[in-house]
Amino acid sequence: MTAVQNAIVTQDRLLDMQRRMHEIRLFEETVMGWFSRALVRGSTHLYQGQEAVAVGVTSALRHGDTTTCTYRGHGTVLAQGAPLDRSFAEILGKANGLCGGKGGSMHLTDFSVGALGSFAIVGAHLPISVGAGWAAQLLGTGAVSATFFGDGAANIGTFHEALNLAGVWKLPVLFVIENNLYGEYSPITATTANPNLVERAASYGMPGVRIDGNDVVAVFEAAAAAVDRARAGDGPTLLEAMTYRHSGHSRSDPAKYRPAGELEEWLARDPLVVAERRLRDMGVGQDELDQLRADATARVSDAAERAMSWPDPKPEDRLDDVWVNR
Amino acid sequence: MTAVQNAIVTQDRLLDMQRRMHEIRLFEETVMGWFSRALVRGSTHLYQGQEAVAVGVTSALRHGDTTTCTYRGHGTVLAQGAPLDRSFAEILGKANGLCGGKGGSMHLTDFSVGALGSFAIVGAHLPISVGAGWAAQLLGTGAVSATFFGDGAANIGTFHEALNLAGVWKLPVLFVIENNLYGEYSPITATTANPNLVERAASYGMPGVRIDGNDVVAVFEAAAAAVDRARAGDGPTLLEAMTYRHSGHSRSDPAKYRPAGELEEWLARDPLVVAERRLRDMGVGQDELDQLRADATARVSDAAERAMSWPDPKPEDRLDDVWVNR
Amino acid sequence: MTATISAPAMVELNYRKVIARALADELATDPMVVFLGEDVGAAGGAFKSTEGLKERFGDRVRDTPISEQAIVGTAVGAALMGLRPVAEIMFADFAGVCFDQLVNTLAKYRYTSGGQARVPVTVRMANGAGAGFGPQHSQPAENWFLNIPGLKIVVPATVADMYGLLRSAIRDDDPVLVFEHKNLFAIKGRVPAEPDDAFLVPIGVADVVRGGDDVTIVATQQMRHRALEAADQLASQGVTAEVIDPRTLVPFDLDTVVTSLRKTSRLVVVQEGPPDGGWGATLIASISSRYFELLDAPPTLVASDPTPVPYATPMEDAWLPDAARITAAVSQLIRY
Amino acid sequence: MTATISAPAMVELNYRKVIARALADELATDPMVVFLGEDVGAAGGAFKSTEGLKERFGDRVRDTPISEQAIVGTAVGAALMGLRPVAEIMFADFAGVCFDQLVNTLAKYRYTSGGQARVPVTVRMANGAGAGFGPQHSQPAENWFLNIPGLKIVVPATVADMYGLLRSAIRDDDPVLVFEHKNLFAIKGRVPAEPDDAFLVPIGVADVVRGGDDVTIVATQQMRHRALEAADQLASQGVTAEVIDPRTLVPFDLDTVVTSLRKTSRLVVVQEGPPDGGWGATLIASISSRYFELLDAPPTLVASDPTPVPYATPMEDAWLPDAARITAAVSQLIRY
Ligand SMILES: Cc1ncc(C[n+]2csc(CCOP(=O)(O)OP(=O)(O)O)c2C)c(N)n1
Ligand SMILES: Cc1ncc(C[n+]2csc(CCOP(=O)(O)OP(=O)(O)O)c2C)c(N)n1
Ligand SMILES: [Mg+2]
Ligand SMILES: [Mg+2]
Repeated sequence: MTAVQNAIVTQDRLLDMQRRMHEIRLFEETVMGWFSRALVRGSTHLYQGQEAVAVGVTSALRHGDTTTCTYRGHGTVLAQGAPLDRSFAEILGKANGLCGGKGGSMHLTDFSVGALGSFAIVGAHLPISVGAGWAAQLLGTGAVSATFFGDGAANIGTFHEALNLAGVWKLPVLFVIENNLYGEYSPITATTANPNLVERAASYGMPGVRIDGNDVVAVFEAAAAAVDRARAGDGPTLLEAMTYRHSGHSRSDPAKYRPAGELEEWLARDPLVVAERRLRDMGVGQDELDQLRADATARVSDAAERAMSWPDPKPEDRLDDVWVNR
Repeated sequence: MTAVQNAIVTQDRLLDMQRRMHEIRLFEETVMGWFSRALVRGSTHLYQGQEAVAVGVTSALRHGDTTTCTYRGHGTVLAQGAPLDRSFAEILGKANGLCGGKGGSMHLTDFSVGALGSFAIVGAHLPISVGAGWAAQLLGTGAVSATFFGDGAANIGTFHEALNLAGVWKLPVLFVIENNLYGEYSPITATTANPNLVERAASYGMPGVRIDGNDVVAVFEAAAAAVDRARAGDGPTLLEAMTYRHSGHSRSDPAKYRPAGELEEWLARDPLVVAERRLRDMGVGQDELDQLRADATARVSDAAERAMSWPDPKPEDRLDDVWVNR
Repeated sequence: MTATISAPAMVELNYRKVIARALADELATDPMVVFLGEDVGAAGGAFKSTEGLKERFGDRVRDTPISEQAIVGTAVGAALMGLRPVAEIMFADFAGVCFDQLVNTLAKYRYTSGGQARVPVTVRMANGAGAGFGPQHSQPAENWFLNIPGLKIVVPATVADMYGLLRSAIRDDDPVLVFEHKNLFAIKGRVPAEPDDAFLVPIGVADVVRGGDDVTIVATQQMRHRALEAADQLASQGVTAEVIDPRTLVPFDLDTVVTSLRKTSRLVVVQEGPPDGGWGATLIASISSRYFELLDAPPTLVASDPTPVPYATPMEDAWLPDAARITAAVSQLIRY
Repeated sequence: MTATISAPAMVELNYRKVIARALADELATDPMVVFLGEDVGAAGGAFKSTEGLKERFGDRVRDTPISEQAIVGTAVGAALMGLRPVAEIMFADFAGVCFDQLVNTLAKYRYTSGGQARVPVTVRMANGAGAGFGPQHSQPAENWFLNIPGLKIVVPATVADMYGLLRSAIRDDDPVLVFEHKNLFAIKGRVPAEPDDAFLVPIGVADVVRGGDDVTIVATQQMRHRALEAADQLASQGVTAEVIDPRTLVPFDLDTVVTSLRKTSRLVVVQEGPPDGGWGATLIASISSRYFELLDAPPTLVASDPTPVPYATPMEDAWLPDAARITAAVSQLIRY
């Protein structure tokens, strides 16, 4: 398929994207509630506000393609099709969570849908997707790998090494910057000499495209073009999706560092609102849109209940999964 | 001083640069001879052909400024004024080598002249010069730090982290790429997505200047401008000096991978020849030029003899210099 | 302790807050002290353990990009020019990202330069397991550096030690790694209301936390607290355990352990983290090889499992040695 | 050994060349094996230990940029997609640059994913001191990884072990770090003329290199050879030493050492590298704590000094344990 054909967003396709965005939004709100009730320990990093990036990009992928993402990765893994209940279960540390409770919120992984993993070390996953791309090139599978990372991650060494290697080997990789304007608390301008991250693509001999990360259609179209390019053997693309996280960096962050009004501005461009507007323009009725959300709500709360009811791992389970054979 | 004034290369200044280039050339030829006679163990990386880069840049520095460089650093440390004999002695592993014989060929260091060190780990020194620049900025010393590294080093993570940090903090640092077209044996095009390294400067919000690294005057002028910029508080500059190493990567390398004629082409633009031509144009006579080389030869061979005559370290010396106090 | 003689006014702080206090006292005492790291300034640190420093010390406290290699290297370069930098690596696990700068540059700079360099860099890292952070944010990383000569390593377990050791680390002319245990952030303790050098804790000196005659238990950070719990349980069984907190792993205060063993002849080392290649095995090897005749029973290592740190509570709790395991190990030695 | 029964044709190769041979045999046997690293292809490797592979296997052998983090991460990603990558890190010292990828990604991937991932990655590195490469190119880095569960570690000391262990490492479904000692590149040995699985050396099995009754000497890589020298000297003094080469550090074949100790009751461990946090101390701790009653004398560690590796010959030579130091340590134990 060419980018153009690929990029035609039918009403059904957009409804499906909206469904997944709703599920991710509700999933994250549920997790947020659990944390405030101390049902989950450690740290968590939520994706509300960035749903269009994960959903738009993964919608341009096909079976056999892979992703890697960050500790803020619930949305990406769900967008790729990981089951809601086992994703919840992993965050709750249940025995049949996606990773058997060994990884937790920062490590959601589901090989069965091509989600190679969420990484807790900033930047560590970029070379992993480069390797997946190398395998695709060598084995001629035509598979594409997409790696999601933040604006802050663009300043760590692995970013540089991964993009240069993918560029010089012309690997089928999508580098997706989720630029939400902040690292943990530092605004990008305080940490980045040239905050126009998309311009870095030139250093790596690949095209760079900056997109509205809150418009799932814009994200999808840009991703589809990059995917076609990768499948055609023309190499990687750097996508910079401009977006915003509605909550703080992690549960412990009230996000006081944000200028007044910034959040409100972005809430007005909430990816769910943007997509709903598009759907209405396509002639989808309000009741259908409400039904879509209601169904998502039901699915998510069922999954949450199911996950809650599942058993904890046994202490001795900690000794498994270090080795394949020993 | 402004860049322009600063950059006036008088005949005396150029004669002094040529003197130092001769000394470095002869120093390296001596070391090469020692290695072939197995008087030195381990590995060594010679600088013949690149002399104009170290001499041109360090000539634009003043007392209090600092440098860091690579395992191919004999030229840089000598250009800054490290004594020939103690530099030889370090390579021979003598007790009064620059580092007491603990570092060797890859680690020539002389704090007394601002040579903060030669580094054996590719890219490791770039952040060190960034730190020296940060100290200068905080203490208001007006000092500038210059860090020399190869084209291959531009692909390692520390390059990216160091340039971004220097860029966003506007530190007084000169990043000097000694682009000799090869890593160890791989041509830059085989390892670098966009071999036009100077273009990377844009990613770090700093100017990038590509220069003829075999013309000591061109190097000096570009460095002087960058130094002025740094002292004025306008931040770092990326200099890409195009040059060539006459010998292989290290003593064990016959450099068979070079296309026929490449070396000859570069030999025709040998920095010593280029500078000599400029001196002749300034009206310096052949006898004076010959005298210059003869004097350098005498100084270098005296220093070599002296170094050879010095004692080895005692085995128990290995236990010193780990701690300041313990 | 002279401090108690001069009886200065004391304040109660927790382990988290005393970090900012120690940093502030050193920043105030020595104008050459500077501090850099990710979100340490404007945001007051990911663990809120550096609040107020940026406001008070301005440009001497700097937020950095997410570039650990540059953070450590920049600290080293600044140190060479006469500054006394403190670098924060948010979680000790991230030491992996800048390991080269720590072990090949920082640790070896003085040696490689033949004694020309002085690198008074302090690197602070949040350490250890027990808080549900998962496999890549929970490692007791102090054991990664034992085989690298050139790095001093301190592992404070109390508020007073955190205060006194961090200040001593910053004043030390050699590189010092300071491991701040995440699971101890909430514990409370008392420090002088005003900066007071009498409360500096010397690097390389162990603390005999509790006296005893039957067995010597050596433990650090959260294991020290669990060892004390175990000592209480043992006391009720008529076994008196001497509990020693080395507080510093490099240089290690072996004498204090040996002195105790002359009394107890029995050694139990409690170490958070996998058994191989750790300070616990190193201590047992030193004692066994150099003080063999002091031992009446096998020196015992109580350590975590040889696995990464699991996320889920039941698994992570089991991974960490607890008082029950320590008590059991001691009882077995007593019976030996 | 079945191999000698079927008596295949043998060829003599050195340790350097057998590396390329082992790689070639695995590349030829399994189409999923791939190999990447700096200058490993067109140039045949910085140590000329991978010559001819690029010509023979084309795109499955790739030269990379100087980007160790990307090299290891790319190998991991490719492994997840079914390939069996071999990554070369030119000098083991450079493991510092990609330490995070090795310890946080490679070692933990299977665990963190709850067993979903299989990461059959082999990482080869030139290791150790004695060749005058200075402080940053001479470290015995195998000791950096002992505290990191999830990595198998092999340390071949002979041509046959290099051949058999490297091939086993590549076939292993877990990550394996292979340390190739620079100072052994020139030693010679015999391997089968044709690929022959009978010459695979299993990971985790020690080799009793020389039998003896009076003392057990455990040593790896170049120390194994010096231990054998020492054993000769000792024999002339009427002391018979059993020399064991573990060949694999993780998993460690403790049983073979214990079996030997039941006979000798005396243990000397010879380790290249600083004493703290190494495999030597770990072995001594395991034996002391679990087989205390087997020991008639203090278990002894003969190791390098707690300093970086110095450059100049007289200092580097003294830094490395030699036969004389090993003999002296044994004699002291015998007198104990
Ligand atoms: C190597 C490393 N350094 C620091 C951290 C701590 N940390 C976690 S998230 C984060 C901010 C990342 O910002 P960005 O890349 O923009 O992603 P975002 O959280 O905004 O999605 C930091 C510094 C880490 N996990 N790994
Ligand atoms: C981190 C690291 N990786 C690899 C090496 C081995 N190595 C030494 S020099 C070199 C090539 C460097 O090429 P370049 O940066 O162009 O410098 P040049 O030698 O050409 O001056 C390599 C790969 C090293 N020393 N450090
Ligand atoms: Mg961000
Ligand atoms: Mg080069």
